[in-house]
Order: sequence, then structure tokens, then C-alpha cells
Amino acid sequence: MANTTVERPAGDEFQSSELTDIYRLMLLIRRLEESVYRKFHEAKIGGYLHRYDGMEALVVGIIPQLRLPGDKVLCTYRDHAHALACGTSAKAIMAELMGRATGCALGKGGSMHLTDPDRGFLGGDGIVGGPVPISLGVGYALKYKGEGNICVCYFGDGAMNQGGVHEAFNMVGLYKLPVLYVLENNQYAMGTSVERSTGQPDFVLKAKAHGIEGEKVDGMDYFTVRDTVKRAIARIRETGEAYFLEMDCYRFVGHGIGDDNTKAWMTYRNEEEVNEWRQRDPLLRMRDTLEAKGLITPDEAERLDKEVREEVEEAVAFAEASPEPPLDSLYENVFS
Amino acid sequence: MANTTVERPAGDEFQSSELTDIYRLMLLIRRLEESVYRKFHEAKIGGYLHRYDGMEALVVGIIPQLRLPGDKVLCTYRDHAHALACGTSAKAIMAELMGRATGCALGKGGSMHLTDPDRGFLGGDGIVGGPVPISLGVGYALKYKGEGNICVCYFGDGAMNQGGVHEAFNMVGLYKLPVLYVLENNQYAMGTSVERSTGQPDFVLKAKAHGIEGEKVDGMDYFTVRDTVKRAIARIRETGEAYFLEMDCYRFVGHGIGDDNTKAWMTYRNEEEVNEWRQRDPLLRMRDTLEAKGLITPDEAERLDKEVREEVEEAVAFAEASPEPPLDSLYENVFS
Amino acid sequence: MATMRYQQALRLAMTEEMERDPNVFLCGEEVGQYQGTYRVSEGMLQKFGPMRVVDTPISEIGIAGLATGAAMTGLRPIAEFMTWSFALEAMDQLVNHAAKITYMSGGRITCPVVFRGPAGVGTQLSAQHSQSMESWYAHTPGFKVVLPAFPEDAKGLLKTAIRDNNPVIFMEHAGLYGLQGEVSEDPDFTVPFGKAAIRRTGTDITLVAYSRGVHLCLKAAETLAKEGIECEVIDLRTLVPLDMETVLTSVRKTHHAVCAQEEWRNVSFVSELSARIHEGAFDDLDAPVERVGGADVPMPYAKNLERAAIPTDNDVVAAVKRALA
Amino acid sequence: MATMRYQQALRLAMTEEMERDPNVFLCGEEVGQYQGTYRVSEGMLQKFGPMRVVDTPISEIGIAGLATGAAMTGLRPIAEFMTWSFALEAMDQLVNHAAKITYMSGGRITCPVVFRGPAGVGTQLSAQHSQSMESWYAHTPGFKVVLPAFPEDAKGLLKTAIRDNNPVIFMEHAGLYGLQGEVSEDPDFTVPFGKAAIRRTGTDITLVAYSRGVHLCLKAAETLAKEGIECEVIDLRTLVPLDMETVLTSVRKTHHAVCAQEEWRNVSFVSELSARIHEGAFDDLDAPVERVGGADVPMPYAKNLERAAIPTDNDVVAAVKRALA
Ligand SMILES: Cc1ncc(C[n+]2csc(CCOP(=O)(O)OP(=O)(O)O)c2C)c(N)n1
Ligand SMILES: Cc1ncc(C[n+]2csc(CCOP(=O)(O)OP(=O)(O)O)c2C)c(N)n1
Ligand SMILES: [Mg+2]
Ligand SMILES: [Mg+2]
Repeated sequence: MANTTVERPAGDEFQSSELTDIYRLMLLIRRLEESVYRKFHEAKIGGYLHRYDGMEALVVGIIPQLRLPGDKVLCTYRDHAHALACGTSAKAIMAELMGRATGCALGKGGSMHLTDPDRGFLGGDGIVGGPVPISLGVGYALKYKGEGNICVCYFGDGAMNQGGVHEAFNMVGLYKLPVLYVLENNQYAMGTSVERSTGQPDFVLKAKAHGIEGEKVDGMDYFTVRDTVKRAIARIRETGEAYFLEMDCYRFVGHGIGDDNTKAWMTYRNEEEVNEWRQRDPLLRMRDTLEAKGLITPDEAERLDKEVREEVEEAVAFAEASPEPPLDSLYENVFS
Repeated sequence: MANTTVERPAGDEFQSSELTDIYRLMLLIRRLEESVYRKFHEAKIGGYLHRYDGMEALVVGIIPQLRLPGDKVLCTYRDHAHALACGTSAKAIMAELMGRATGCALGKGGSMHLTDPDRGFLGGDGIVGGPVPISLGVGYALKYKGEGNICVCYFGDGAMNQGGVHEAFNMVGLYKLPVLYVLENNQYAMGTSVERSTGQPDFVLKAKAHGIEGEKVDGMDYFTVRDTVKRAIARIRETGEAYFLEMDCYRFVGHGIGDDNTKAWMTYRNEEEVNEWRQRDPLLRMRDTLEAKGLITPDEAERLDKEVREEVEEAVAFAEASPEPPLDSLYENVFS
Repeated sequence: MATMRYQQALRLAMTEEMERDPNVFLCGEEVGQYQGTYRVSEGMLQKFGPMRVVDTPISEIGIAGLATGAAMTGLRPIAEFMTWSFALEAMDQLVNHAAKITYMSGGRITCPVVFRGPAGVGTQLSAQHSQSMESWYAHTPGFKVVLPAFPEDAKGLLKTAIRDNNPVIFMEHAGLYGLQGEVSEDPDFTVPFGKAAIRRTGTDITLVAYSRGVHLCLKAAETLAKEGIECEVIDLRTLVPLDMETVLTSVRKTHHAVCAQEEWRNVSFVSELSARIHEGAFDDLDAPVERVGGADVPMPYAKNLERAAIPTDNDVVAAVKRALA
Repeated sequence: MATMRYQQALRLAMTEEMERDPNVFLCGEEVGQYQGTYRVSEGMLQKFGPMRVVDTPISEIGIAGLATGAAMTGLRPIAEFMTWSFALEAMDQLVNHAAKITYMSGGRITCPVVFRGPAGVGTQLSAQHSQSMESWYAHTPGFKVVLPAFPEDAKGLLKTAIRDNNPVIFMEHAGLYGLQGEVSEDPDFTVPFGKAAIRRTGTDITLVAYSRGVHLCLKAAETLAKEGIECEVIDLRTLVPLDMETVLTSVRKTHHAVCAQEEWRNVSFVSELSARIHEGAFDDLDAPVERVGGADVPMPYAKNLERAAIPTDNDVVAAVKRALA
């Protein structure tokens, strides 16, 4: 069905083939996280691990619209999905998570520090709010070079309470820099709900207070994200000014590998709430839409899933077969 | 004329005697700064020096309304006026500025670190924005003790761009703490005008973005400041919630002793502008009002000025006659 | 006496002090409803309520300001940093405010505040989550710096810290939270600052350490004992104030010393120890003081690299042999 | 060659590099329209325009992020801190970001950024404005740390810093801004990192210092020469990388050493120097290495106390006499 355009959803001028690619990417993200989780519990992966399950639309609805590597992407430690969307292979990611020399950061970064500058991915960041001051510099450099590129900077609802975010917002508003801010509002910062962490919950207002326009978006629906972002990116490229999107979403699993949604950690939310949000799973919604519109058949969907699972398994095999970093690399890369 | 109440300005239930006291305090602040300036150029005072000339209404319109020492005051390095208003003697201040053992901080703090906890004055702060995170803790302690006291925290327009200010505002908004924030908007942060330093110049909105209500006030008029603050303080004591006042004002002299309004330093403003603002000198406006209302005669005004100049001269004499701190005090007070 | 984990000992210290003194309160990220990231404050919110066990936003500057300002106003706050790495965000409030206010006010304002939380490395948390910076704090006048190595010290030193009238940097080691030990349950039991503990006596060489470094030294001492080398192991417990007398007395006896820590070695606390031992016991030393510390690199993620970056008891053994060679 | 002030040499270095490389730009508080708080960047806004000489709000985290992010994106920023004391506010961006990004990315991201500004004490600025913390930065892997003592080095080292592909901590001494000296006007003139300079040769004792400490040592050396004591004075110029070879070669010759700095002494760079000299030349030393540093107290305001807190050439003389006693 390639090249036949889809009528619904309105304003959609993407090719069906592109939509199946998007769906496949969502699947890949979900399956990779599931696999990563198992590998952690097999002690093949260490450190902290933060899964993106439930938030996929924020990545697949944005990053495929960028002109990488000219455009740049920054995000948090919850960064596996962003790397995949930027084009980093599952192999390079899985190898990084297993601390192998073939990892996208040579095994030195790990889960929180995936990076792939050749693809415009400037990496995850283990410090809450950390990417935002960096985005100020990236945005400044892009304006300085004047090639019309933009920076997309993801960060969490908890990060809105970091002073550095406000310093950077103010300077980005002052200098008028081409940055798209994506607030991954998954309702919680670890165990702290938005209401328990802010004196005023309207995040868009916090951006406006620094001279950055923005709006709130349903982050659980691919098409809504994609269409809003399309407008936002066009606006940024045209005006050169930053824009802020608060994306309403939810993480289906615990904050990190340590917070496993088990009873013990259910101090801040309950199963009912999680299940309610799971009804809005962006992955299932996407599949339903594609099937409803006849862009994909149940068999094709199954085939895609199988294909993706294989890709993830290959990545695991690749990583496990890869060597650890040589010991003398310990002292390499401290300086360029 | 004690005990005869004044009709104008409206809403004024202060005694005329109190108004002359206020005027005398304004005079004392101005004369002290003038004297301090001379003493610096006689090399009797060192370090940084930041004068309050032109901003007196912000101090005399607020601090006399407090219940010291239960209420607490925090401010910036531009703190001589605040100390005087809290009741620290000109002697103790001048001695501190000359680095004498009789200074309010034993000569260890200097101009930027005047302090007088017994009078509720928790001090100046040399770090831009620094007092605001501290005010969060002071406000928390006051709420914790539940004695109905409040904290007044002064800071500058340039400080609004410090991340710590935003972290603290958000937490003060979240915890609902009894703090009155007074933004001393004197239009410039050193050589940087407000427009050149912020992405969005409505400071009240910046406070609201964190859940703190507030308003903008003419900080050049004592009565306006006093009456607005009276309402604000009543509101804070009643609701226990913070309030934010942006006080529009101007510093008649340079930023610090190094920036002397001389041509060389007039890179960011011009004489016309300074002179325009000088037309609104809160000291002269106060005197005019008092004379117009017959609360003070020109002779009385002159007498007051003479009295104040003598008080300052005594302070200078006291400081010059005071010993330097003993050398072995160098290692004292590192720990309590 | 009761057997408990290092982590429980910390909780007991905070609980006892909060029961004793209504001005003591705890604040930090996830200390309350979440029961503490490392469960150190488990149950405390339920026991003391939200005014005294305060969940904060992710705002380290705010947390430091909250604690410092409250201390300046007569309370005795305990501020938890989720890990000490995040205290970097609050460095101005810590160094330019908490550490200096007493001095700048000529002693008129006291600042009785404890900043505590986990430090230490070893679970592949990579570069941004693997630094403790005790050398920085020890370098800065105005802080007392405390790093317990055992459960009993965790309790006794934390109680002393809470009762101290000054800003105390209290660094726990995440890798020691599970360590079991005998701990006094006497609410009056405290451990004084500035008194090192001799954890093992020996005649051939003095091993000086703190926090997890002490455990490396004890393990090394065992290994070396089998070879007939008797190590004296000194646990400093507090870096500020520092008990050099115990160290120098030992070195004058053994004529050799190794100083060990987990943190980066360059310009660090073991550098200071080395300098002071040479200054204080130069003529008694038969060999230069050896230093053991972490590799001077940002912490790598890969398990094998991380292992190579962290000092082990074997590194201490090797240093001892160099010293005695 | 031309005679100019330390401050002018810095301006010349920045100007030459900005003319040479369009990717170099300067940002910081008051660097542009105000002409620089200490006039270091005077005239540069007029010369290079607002895109390359960027006035910032009072937002140190923002300044550090601006510079670090721009460096990660291919530019070569120079970020000025109005004084190094204010860099405390940006510590997370400096330490957890600028210093680590290259390592965390396995070398795939480079971060060519210079953080510069005045440090140093002596004009009664009191506690919050009187700290440089070079010991902190030297402790932290990922930074190069540079502290010029003379105008020619100010120029040559700053040019090297701007051309370096790594984060460079470049500390100027406010008290040296007015110092006159001969400076090469050759735009290709640079001073390499990691090469100490012997400022005076001598046979009796080695004095090791950097920044203003070098001037204390030179003054002390003159005084001591009158008494027949010949000091060799070494100016390290860069603390990271560190040229220990020059230091140890000298100490093996003189058998005595004094290390001097202005900063607090406890757990500081002179502690590291002392440790390394003892480790590297123990058998050549006739006496323990002496350390001279600032008093370990927050800087007091009063002139007499401040004077007592800052090391002088007399303190160096005294240390030399202790060492030679
Ligand atoms: C400055 C800092 N403080 C604390 C932490 C510990 N921490 C890691 S993730 C996290 C929660 C962040 O929540 P949010 O910003 O909403 O992002 P999310 O995890 O929900 O995607 C915290 C407190 C940190 N990494 N950095
Ligand atoms: C964190 C920090 N950065 C920079 C400085 C240097 N500095 C001192 S005062 C000042 C200007 C502050 O302006 P504003 O906040 O408007 O207060 P004003 O001086 O106008 O009263 C600056 C940049 C400082 N003291 N602290
Ligand atoms: Mg969140
Ligand atoms: Mg101002």
C-alpha cells in the first residue's frame, strides 16, 4: 500500500509505510525495554535502568520529524528510546548496557549516558534537569552557525524544580534560541507526584514566565504528538524562537529498576491508576488505528512484532558476544 | 503634636511623631551612606561598598512595621539601610565597615555581611540571590515554631535570574510559608538593565509561576510602600502564605564604590536618566509631604538633619576610636 | 546492645534525637512517603508527621537553603542528599552560606545543621553518580566532616552531628548500609568527633583510613598477617576535626604508613595525610608514606573498568609491600 | 615584544584567538557593554559584536551550560566567571557535565571550553568573595587547571587553553591584573601546558608555587639570598597537567622544598605537592617538605585579620628556615 496516503487522522500527510515504520519503532522500543529488564535480572546489565514503557509516543512522534544529525537531541537518563529513534542500533545500545567495548559509548557511559553524536544524539544525562542548561549552549551554537537546525531537549516533571532549568529557560527566552522543550510529564518524579512537588502545577506558565511560549499536549497519542510537534518545529525554524510542550504521559513500570511496581514500592500510586493509564497504551492505540484504517493487518502486526523481537535478540547476542572494554582504556578519554 | 492623627495620606493611621521618626530614619540612611562613601575614599573602609541612596522607602516603609526580633529580615550586600532600620546603631555599623572589634559582626563581616540577630536582622549576603533559599528555611522555621512571625526577604532584579531563587520560590509556594519577598527593582544589575537580562520582564508573573501571589509597587514613595506592605503583612500573618512585591526604584549612585557614576562607568545609563529619577527622591518627597501637612517645619527638618549628621559623625568617631579585632580572633568563630 | 545494620543505626540515631529534641527535623527527596531511597528514613514520616519529615522537590539548592535557613532560626535540621553527587548543585549554599555564616556574623549566628546521605561507588552507577568529594569539604573551613565505617559509629557519630552546633557533612557509604554490627541502644550513647579508633593493633606499619577504606585495610591486614606483617589499622571517623595524634603516635611506633581512601587520589585527603605524617614524623619514617585511592578518572560504567578504578584490599597490600620493601 | 599588563595580555590572547578562529566566542556577566568588571574584555564587544561577546544574566548555571553545550556542538567558548567564587553555583554543570562528557561518551563528544576569571584575595572582599578552589578542580578528573603568574604566561597559556580540546579551568589573579611585563606579540606564540618554569635557580632549597605564590617565593628568595641562602623557584603554571619532573629534579639537587600557595592549606594542592615530593624524592630530602598556604578560616573582612590570613613572603622565608634548620 505504499504511496497511498491515509485520510484519517486529519492533517496526516505521512505515507502509510512511514506509519508502519513508526509502529515498528514503537514496538522496538517496548521490546528492547522488556529485554533489558530481563537482562538486568540475569545480572548481565548493572547500574541504574529507567524504562520508557508508556511514553513511546513522545519519542516516535518527535524524533523522526528531525533533520539529524544537524538537529540535536538531548534527554534524561530515561534514554534508550531516544537513542533508538535517533538511529542508534539496538546492538550498540544493548552492548553499552552490558558494558561492552562495542557499546555506543565504548561501555563507559551505560544506561544513563547513551550517546551518538554522529546521529545528532548528544546523549542522556544522569542529573535531573541537567540537559536543560546544556540545551541553552546547543541552541546558541545552532543559532551561531545559522544553518537552520534546532535542538530538542527532553526532561521530566521533577526537573521543572531545578534552578538550572529556570536559568536556562530565561536565557533561551532572552537570546531567542531554536530549542523545542519536551516536558515528559509522567505524573511522578520517583515517588513524588506533581502536586506534591510544585507550588503551581501549570508548567506552561512556568515556561511563559521566562518568555517561552508553549502548550500542553496528550502525550499518549502518537498522532496528537506528531501534529502538535510538526507545528512547533515549523514555528521554531521560522521564528528561531524556543517552544515548550508539556506532554501528559505515564510510565507503566517503576521509576527505575529498583522500583519494580511491587507492593513494597507502591507507596505513591496504586494498581488501579496504573491499569487505567495502561488502557491508553500508545502502542496499542497505534496498532488499533493502523488496523482500523487497513494500513496493517493483524498478521503483518504479528510479523512486525516477531521481526522486532528477533532484532532485540540479535542485539543481545551481539552484546554478549562482544568483548569488555580493554582495561587500559580506563585512562583513555579523560581528555580528548 | 504627638497623638494628633494625620488625615492625608489616606489610610494613614500613623502618628505624626512616627512619621517624623520615619523621615529621620531616611535621613540617617542617606547621611550614613554619604559618610561611608567619604570614609572609603579616605581609605578608612575597604572591600566592596553598595549604597542605598534613592531606595530608602523600601526599607523605612517596611521594616518599622515588623515585630522584631520575632520577625526576621534578610537582604543583599546593599544592606546598611536594613541594619539601621532593624535598630543596629550607626556606631556598630560604621565600626563594622572600618573592620573594628566593636562592629556588629566583630569586624569579620564587613559591608556585605552586616548582621544583628538579636534584632531579627539575619544579615546581608554577598551572593546574588543567596538570601532567597535561606528565606525558605527561615520561613519554614517560623511556621514550625508557630508564633505568627514572618520573614521579609529583600533581593535585586538581577537576582531573579538565579536558579536558587526559583527553587526556593517553588518550595515556599508549595509549603505555604510566611515570607514577604521584596524585589528591589532598581532597573539595573550592575551594568545590565532588566530588559537585557530577562526573557520576560513581568517579575510578578515569575512569582505566580511558583504559586506566590504578588503585585508591583512604586518603591519611590514611602506612603505607597507602607500601605501596600501593611496589607501584604496582614495577609501573610492571616493566611500564612508568602507574598511578592516588586518595588520599582532606582539607585542614584553607581552599583558599588568601583562604579562611581563617572563618565567611564556610564556605559549603561546616562545623567539625564539619573536626574529624572532624582526628581522622585523619596527623601525629598517625604519632606515635602510632612511640610505640606504641617507635620514638620523647615526649621525642624534642618534640626533633624543636623542631629542625624551628628549621629553619623559620632559613629565615625566611635569607629575610628575602636580597636581592630585582636589577631588571635582570626581562628575564632570558625565553629560555634 | 543489639545487632543491626548500618542503615538501621542511622535511622535509630535520627529517631532518638527527634524524640529528644523537638527542634530536630529531617528533609530531603523521598525521605517521607517513599520511605527513603535507601530506606534509611523508613517509617519516620508515620512516626513524626510531615512537618518533621519533609519531602522536598528535586531542588538541592532549595534543600540546602531550607536546612541552613532553619538552622539560622533555631532549629536543628537534618538534610538528606539522595546521593552526595547531587550536593554539587547546592555548593554555593553549602560553602558560601552554611559553612561561613557563623564566621561572617562574628559568631552571632549559629548554624546547627547536618547534611547527610549516601556516597561511595561500586554498583556501576557511572560518572555522574560516583563521587563523594569529602576532600572538597575537608578543604573548606567551617565544615565538620564525618564518615562512619561501622554501624555503631553510624549511630554514635550521627547523634553527635545532630547535637553539634555547626554544619556537619555526614557521608554514609551506600555499600555499607547492609553491614551488620553491634550497636548500643542507650539513647545517651554518642561517639565524639576528633577521636580516631584503632581497629587493629600492629607493629610493622600503620594503615590510616575512613569509611569503606577501613574495611579494605582490615582485609589487607588479615592477608598480610598470614605473611607475618602486623598492621595497625586506624579509623579516623572524622576528617574534620582530625585526630593526628593517634596517627603520629602509631607511625612513630611502626615507622611506615599507608593511607587509603576510595575517592580520587589526586589532591585528596590522603594527600593531606601523607603531608602531615611526613611533617610530623619525618625522622621516624623508614619509607615514604604510600597513598591508595581511586583511579583519577570519571567513573566508567563497564563492570571491569569500574572494578579497575576502585581501590581494593590488594592495592593496600601492594602499597604495604612497597612501603616495607 | 611589548610591555603590557597581565590583564591586557589576557585581552590580547582572546582577541587574537577570536580573529584566528570564528568558532571562539566569549560569554559572561558584564563582559560586553560594561566593558568587563575588571576591564579584561574592554572593547571586545565593539570589535566582535554581540553574538561573539555575549552579556549574560546573573546565572552561573546558565553560563556554564551555555559554554558547555556550545562546546559540545562544535564551538570553542570562553566563559568568564565574574569571580571564581561564583563558579560554586555552577559546580554541577562544571563537574558533572563539562569535565565528564568526553569520558562518558567514550570520547565521541569533545568539550573545548575555557572557564576563566579572577581569583585571589587581598582587598577585604570578605568570606564569600575570597576563594579560588583550584584544589577542588585539580582533584576532579577531566579538567586542565591553569594559573598564570606573569603577563606573558597569561597570554601564552590562555591561547593554549582556547586551542585545547578539553575543559580548561583558567584562574587569573585579580591582584596581578595590573602587573606589567614583556609579552610576545607574535600571534603564534603560545605557552605549552605541563611545563613548569624555573624563575630563579638556586642550590639550597626548591620553592614550588603558582600564580601569586610565585611572587611570594621570588621575594622570599631575594631576602634569603642576602643571607646566603640560594633558592630555586619553580612556577608550575599548570596544576593539571603537572610537571613533577622539573620539581623532583630540582629537589634532588637542593634536598629541601617549600610549596607555597595563597589558598587554604588543608587538603589542598600544596598537600599533593608535599605527598608527591616525599614519594618521589624521599631519600634525597634532608627535611620534610614545608607547606605555606592561607589560614584555614573563612576570609575575615578586617584589614588586620585579612593580612594575617594571607600568606606573605615572610611566611615563605620562615618555612625555608624551618626546612633548613
Ligand atoms: C540533581 C539530581 N537530584 C536527584 C537525582 C535523583 N533522581 C534521579 S531520577 C529522579 C526523578 C526525576 O523525575 P522526573 O524529572 O519527573 O523524570 P522521570 O524519572 O519521571 O522521567 C531523581 C530524584 C538526580 N539524578 N539528580
Ligand atoms: C552569584 C553571584 N554572581 C555574581 C555576583 C557579582 N555581583 C554582585 S552584585 C551584582 C548585581 C546584582 O544586581 P541586582 O540583583 O539587581 O541587585 P542590585 O545590586 O541592583 O541592588 C553582581 C552581578 C555575585 N555577587 N553573586
Ligand atoms: Mg516524571
Ligand atoms: Mg538591581
